Formats: sequence, C-alpha cells, structure tokens
Amino acid sequence: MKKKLTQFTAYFIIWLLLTWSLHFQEVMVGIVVALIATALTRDLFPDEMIKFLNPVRLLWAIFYILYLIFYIILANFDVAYRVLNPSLPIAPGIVKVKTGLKSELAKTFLANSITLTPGTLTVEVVEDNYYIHWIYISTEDPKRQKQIIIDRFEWILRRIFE
Amino acid sequence: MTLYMLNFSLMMVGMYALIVKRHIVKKILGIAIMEYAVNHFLILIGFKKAGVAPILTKDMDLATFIQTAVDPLPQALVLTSIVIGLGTLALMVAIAIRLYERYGTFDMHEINRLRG
Amino acid sequence: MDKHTGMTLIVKMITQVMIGFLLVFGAYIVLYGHITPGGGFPGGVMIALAYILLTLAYGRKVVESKISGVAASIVDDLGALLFWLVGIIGLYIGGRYFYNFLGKGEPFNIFSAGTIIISNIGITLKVGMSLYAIFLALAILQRVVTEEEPKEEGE
Amino acid sequence: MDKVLPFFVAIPIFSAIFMLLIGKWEKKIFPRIWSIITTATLVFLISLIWEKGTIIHVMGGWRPPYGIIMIKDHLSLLMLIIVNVVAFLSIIYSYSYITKYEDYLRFFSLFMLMLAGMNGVVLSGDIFNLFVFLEIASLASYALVGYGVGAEELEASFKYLILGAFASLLILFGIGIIYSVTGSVNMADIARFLINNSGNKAVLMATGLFLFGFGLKAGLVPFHAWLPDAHSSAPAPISAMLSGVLIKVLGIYALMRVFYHVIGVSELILNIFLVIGSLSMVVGALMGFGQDDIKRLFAFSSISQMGYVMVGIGLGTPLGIIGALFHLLNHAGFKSLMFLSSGAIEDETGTRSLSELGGLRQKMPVTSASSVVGALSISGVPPFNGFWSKLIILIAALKVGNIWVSVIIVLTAFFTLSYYLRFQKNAIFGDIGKKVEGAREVPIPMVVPLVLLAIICLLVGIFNHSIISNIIIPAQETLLDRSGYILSVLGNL
Repeated sequence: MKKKLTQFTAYFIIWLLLTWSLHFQEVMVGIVVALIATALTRDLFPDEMIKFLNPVRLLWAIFYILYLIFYIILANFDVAYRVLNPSLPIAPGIVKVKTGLKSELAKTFLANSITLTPGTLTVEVVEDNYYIHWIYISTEDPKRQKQIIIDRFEWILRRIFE
Repeated sequence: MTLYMLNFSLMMVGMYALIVKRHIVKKILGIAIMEYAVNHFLILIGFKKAGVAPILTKDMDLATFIQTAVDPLPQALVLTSIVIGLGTLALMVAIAIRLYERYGTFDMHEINRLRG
Repeated sequence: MDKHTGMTLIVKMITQVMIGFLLVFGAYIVLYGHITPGGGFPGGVMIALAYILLTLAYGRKVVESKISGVAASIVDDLGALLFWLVGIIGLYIGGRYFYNFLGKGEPFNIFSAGTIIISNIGITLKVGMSLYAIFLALAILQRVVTEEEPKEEGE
Repeated sequence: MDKVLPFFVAIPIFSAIFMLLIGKWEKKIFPRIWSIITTATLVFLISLIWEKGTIIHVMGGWRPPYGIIMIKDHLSLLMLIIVNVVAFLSIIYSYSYITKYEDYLRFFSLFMLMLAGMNGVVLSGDIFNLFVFLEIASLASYALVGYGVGAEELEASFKYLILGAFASLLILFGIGIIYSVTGSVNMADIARFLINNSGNKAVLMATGLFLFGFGLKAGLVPFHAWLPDAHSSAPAPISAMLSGVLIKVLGIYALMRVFYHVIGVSELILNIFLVIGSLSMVVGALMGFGQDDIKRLFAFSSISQMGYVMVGIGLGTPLGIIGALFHLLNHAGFKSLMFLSSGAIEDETGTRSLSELGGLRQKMPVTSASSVVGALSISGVPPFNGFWSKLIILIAALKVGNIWVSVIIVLTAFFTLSYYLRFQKNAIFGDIGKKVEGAREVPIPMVVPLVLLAIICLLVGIFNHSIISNIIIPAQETLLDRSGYILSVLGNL
C-alpha cells in the first residue's frame, strides 16, 4: 500500500509538472492516468523508492543532487587539466572496488554517480563489486581506491536508502 | 533552393543504395533513406522562415497568424507517410530475416531461384 | 523479478524506475494531442517503447508474463475498433463519417475538440500494441535464426 | 444515399480487425464464413448506388477542397463492380483452397485489408488519400504474395516489396510536388488550379513520377520485373486478385484518374501511353510464349493484356477508351478465371508445368471446360467477351490512322491465341500426363466461382451491347469530362 502511494504520488507530481496547470479537468485526468500507470507498473517499481516518502531522506536526496553536481564540476576541471596538459598525465585502467551498500537501488545510483563524474566510468556491476574504468590510477591499494572513488558518495546514499 | 537540392541528393543516395548494392539490408536502408528524403521534402514545402507552430492561441490576431504560421497540412501528410513507412519497413525486415533463413545469405544475386 | 536473465543491474533498476514515468509521459502526449504537438501516434510509440525497454532489460519471457503477444494483439484490435467506432457513430449521428458528434468544449481544456481525444486513445492502443507486437515478432524470428546456426560453446 | 460510400472501406476494415479478434478463439470456420458475408454485403451495397449518378460523401462535414471527400462516379462504379465481384468469387474459392495453408486467419484478414485499400483508391477524391489507400492495398498484397513462406514466395514478395515501396515513394514525391505547386490535395481543386495556370515545369516532373510509380504498380513493360514472380508465387485466389483487380486499380485506374482528371492529358502523355502499351503487348506476348509454368504464362499474358488497355487509353478517342474500359472489365473476368483454374489444377496434380500436365479434360471436366472458356475469351475468339474489346480497340486505332499500333494489336492477338492454344493442347487435351493420373474434380466451393466466371465471360460476350451502353459508355463519358468532374466536386457545395 505504501509502495502504491509512493508510485501514485510520483506519477501525479510528474503529471502536474508536465501540464503545469491546476484546472480541475487536468487534475482529474492526472489522477486517472497516475492510477492506471500505478496499476500497470505495480510489481516493477523498486521497493526502496518508498523511502522517499520520509521527508528527512528526501532532503538528503536533494542535498545529494547538489553534492553530486559539485563533484562533477570539480572532476570536470580535473579531466580538463589532464587533457590540456601537454605531458598528458593519464594512467587509464580498470579497477575493482567493493561497496558496502546493500540496497540495489542505492548500488544503481552509486554506479550512475560514478559514471556521471568525468574520469571514472562504471563498466560492470557484479554483486558487490564495481569494475570502474579510471582515467588516472593514482594508487594500487584497493582500500585507498575505494576511498577516492566511492566513499564521497556512499555515506549519503546510505542515509537515503538504508 | 539549396535545401531542395540537398534534399534531392539525399534521395539520390537512397536510390543509389537501392539500385547498386547487392546486400538486402543495404537495399532496405536505401528505401529508408529515400523515404526520409521524401518526408523531408514534404516538410520543406510547409517550411517558412521564422514561422510559428500553426496553433491559434488566445492572444494572437488572425492576420499575423496567417502570415507567420507554417502550413500544417504537409506535417499531417508526413505523419501519415511515416506510419506507412514504418509498416513497410517492418514487413521488409521480417521478410529479409525469413529470406536469410531460407537461403542462408543476404546477397540479392544469390537469391535468384525465380527467373524469366 | 528475474535476477538472472537480461542485462546488468544498472539497466534493470533504471528501467524499473523509469517505466512508470515513461507511461505517464506517453499518456500526457496522447491526452494533450489536440491542444499541443503530439497525438496518438507519438504517444503510442512512447508507450510501446516503455515495454520494449523492459524487454531489452529483462528478456522476452519476463515481459510476456506481463503482456503476452496475444493480449497485446487483443488490445491492438480493440484500439482499432474504437477508432472505427468513432467514425461510424459520427455517420449515425451526423450523417458524415467521422462527424464530430461531441461538443467542442472550451478551447485549451483537456475535454475539448470533441471526438479527437477518443480517436487519439484508439490510435494509441493500436499503435502502441502493434509496435510492441512487431518487436516481439521480430525478436522471435531472430531467435529462430540464431538457433539454426551452429553456435560456439562457452559462457 | 451518400452514407453508403464510407461503408465500402469501413466494412472490410472492420471485418479484418474483427476476424483477428474473434479468431483468437475460433480459427478455422469463422474467418471463412465471415469474409464471405463481408464480400457479399459489399456486392449488395453496389446495388444501392447503382443508378444514382455521381455521389459525394464529405467526411466529417468539412466541405471540399478543405475536407476529405469520397466520390462515386460512373468510372468508380465500374471499378467497384470489378473489385467487389472478383473479391467475392475469390473468397468463395478460398473457402476450400485455404486448407492448403496452416494459418487461415491472417489470409482473410489481409485479404480484407487489400479489399478496403482498393475500394478506397477507387472512391477517393483526394490525391493523398489515394496514396494512403494504395499503400494499404499494396502492403497487404506484399504480405499475401509471401503467404506460403517458402523460399520462392519470399523472394517474389521481397522483390515486389522493394519495387513497390520504391514506386510508392515516387508517387509520394509527385504528390509533394503537386501540393507545392497548387496548395491543395483535393483532386478537383488541383485540376481547377492546373487548368488556370498551365505550363508549370514542376508539374511535368510530377507527371513523370506518377507515370513511373503507377506504371510500376500496373506492371507495364519497362517496370514489369516484379509481376511474373509475384503473380506466380502467390496463392491462387491472390494471383486472381492481383492480376484481375490490383494492377488495374492501383495502376491503370490511378493513371486514368490522375492523368485524365487531375493533371490533364496532352499529346505527349498519350504518345507515352501508346508506346508503353505497345511495348507491354509485344514483350508480354513474346515472353509468355516460352513459359512452361502455367502461372507464369498467365502472368506474362496479364502484362500483354494490360498493354491493350494502355493502348486504348493512349488513343484518347472515346472509342479507344470504351475499348480500354471494356477490356479492363473483360480481363478481370477471364484472367481471374485462368488464375483460379490454375490453382485448381495445381491443387489436384501438384504441378504447374505444362510438360507434366495433359488430359485434364477427362479427370477434371468442369475445371477444364471453364478454363477453355477463359482461354478462348482471352485469345479473342468471336462469341466470347475478349474478342469484342480487342475489336473495339483495333477499330479505334484504325480510325485514328495509327497503322503501327493496329498491326501490333493484331499480331499480339495471334500470339495470345497461339500460346493459349499451346496451354489447351498440353494441359487440357491430349494424353493423360503422369501427374494427372490421381486428379479428381475440385471441391464445390472451388468449382462454383470457376463456373460463374466462365458464365460471366460468355454472357458479357453475348450481351456486349447492353453492357457497353449501360456501364462502359457512362464511365467513358465521365473519364473524358474533366470540367464535369471539377464541377461535380466543387460546384454545388
């Protein structure tokens, strides 16, 4: 029930954003459309999405987006520096990193965050392990690698999803 | 006029692929390219520089609307022809797959059991 | 959901999250087809794409348990019949095929322009489900071809 | 009475969808019965609009030239009769014939779509709708040609599909050019515009594109590559429909409508028609001469007979057009008869090769008798219908003073006679061939259309005068009356 409510709210909000109007006809049709979409995607919707109903977690999620944007910009400068530098200081390779996250949605978000950040790219996810293509492998130590790539995102995702 | 010429050359590219290439899939692509060229031609007919979408809103007066709005009919025609093209393309691909099952090749010159 | 077929975790999870939104967006395109650009065909394609995405992520079996090919073609036929019916009712009421027998309504409201919205819904069902059925059919054909080819062992 | 017109398209489309829906539960009997009911209804509907003159149905109440219209005049009526009667007989024939195949449902569903497309082409008063219906009919026919999904069927279907799609694109391109010049897609409106503003170079290009596109759909000679393959590979009722109706509606009728009513004929176009027609006659006849496969023989003969029609149209005189339209009607009768009987022969003997057949007269008397009637009609033996139409075209050619064309007409008639005599000698008469030993007469549903078509051929031949004066001459007058067409669409609305 809680899951359906989440689904319905999400779809209805999207509908309102799309139509950008609070005319009663539009709201009515929106309710019907959101109900139909809920019914059609009942068992497809990930269970973890319920957690967004909790306002604290929602605030963390909004914070996470800003935080991610900040790191993306930072990493952009880093990659730009590497590309423009005449000596081309890159050492590309694929590293394997283990995450402590349990939730599948959180893992997906983490993988996408890594991909969105320039310089790192998630190639494959197997159970708890990420295979990440990294433009500059600064260290051979797995713990240190985990610290550099994952830890900055992981603590917030844990607060959102776990 | 340049646009029309480019459009026409796109059509020629499709026709080239259709006539010269022996590979079935390339022939299908040739048809698809020609179809895009023709659709594009239809869109070009209705094109107007700095035109607006042909939807009459409340705060627009009729005279300027007629002057600035693009012709909506070619767009409707193109939608129809895209749907038709989709049907043709799906049928072509389905037959091409079946042909590959029967003949084991995509080469049109080897698919020649019928002659006369 | 089946964890062992289809693509990786990332694709599956994103598909699960996005499919509902895709459906809502498709419905928006359809229902606003008469007052904004859009209509039955683009909306139907979008709805079909939601299911095609699901097929790509999870494989054919999982999706067929949700909408089988038979169910898709039944919905497809019903959509076409709905569209046909709009025309015939117009002929019966107004004496013209596709006569607009519903009121015109207030412009820019969702319930305006009479029968167009009903026709759009009919077209959506038709286009969406036929596209999905075409995709399934081609996927099945593909499978037959690959089975006949001697396949290399491994994996 | 104009409410009847949409039903010619709406009923077959409904029937196609409805069959697919119900067919989920009842696959075998229902589609066959339902399609017989549908086509019978269509034939009945023709009787409602038989003597009403020109009827216009305005779709959705949007008056022309802005809205879509359906128009029935005498020319459409002639084509409607041909289409629906041949479809009705082919459907009856299919009742037993279809048991060869596993899937009954899609055959009838596609058949209905093809029928809807052809009725739409005939009734459409709008050049873009003509294209859309043409595509519906063509798409259904591509799928039907490959219905057996054997190697040859698929190959023929693919060839047809590629060429047909190419032709459709050219037609669409031509429509685009016409629209850009005239700003209208209503045929009467285009015609009115072109009468007032003649001599546009772009229209000349569109003319060429239409000639190519519709010519390809009609299977006329420079564009005939797909026709023998497609006609010989399709199931027999579909061959009958393709040859008897489809190439006429999508090709010849569209050419006549577009050139006589919309663009307007000039000396140049008529001469091109004459050349294409003569070429088709000669090449079709010569190619048909060496064929061993009876269906291929009939297919080449179709090309040759379409040549007659084109020559008749190309002469441009009332008499020539009467001959052409009469030959159109007759060809629909005897060529469907020939293809249907070839299907019966193949069904019983398992072969279509002339060298393996022989002596069918003793084993399948009714089929043999009706196919002999068809063969005599097509080769122009006096009491039958083919003779009269060929005679009219010949007289028209002589009256114009075109000796070359007259000579070609006579020569082709002799060729046609000779290869149909070869068909009769090798297949119907003579000693019993090896494969013919086990043959029996085909089931009743297959015999009935054969006999009916044979009777039609005979009756049309005997009562040729009343047929010509009641159906053909009004159609010919409609065809030549361009301003009348414009007036009937745009005048009183």
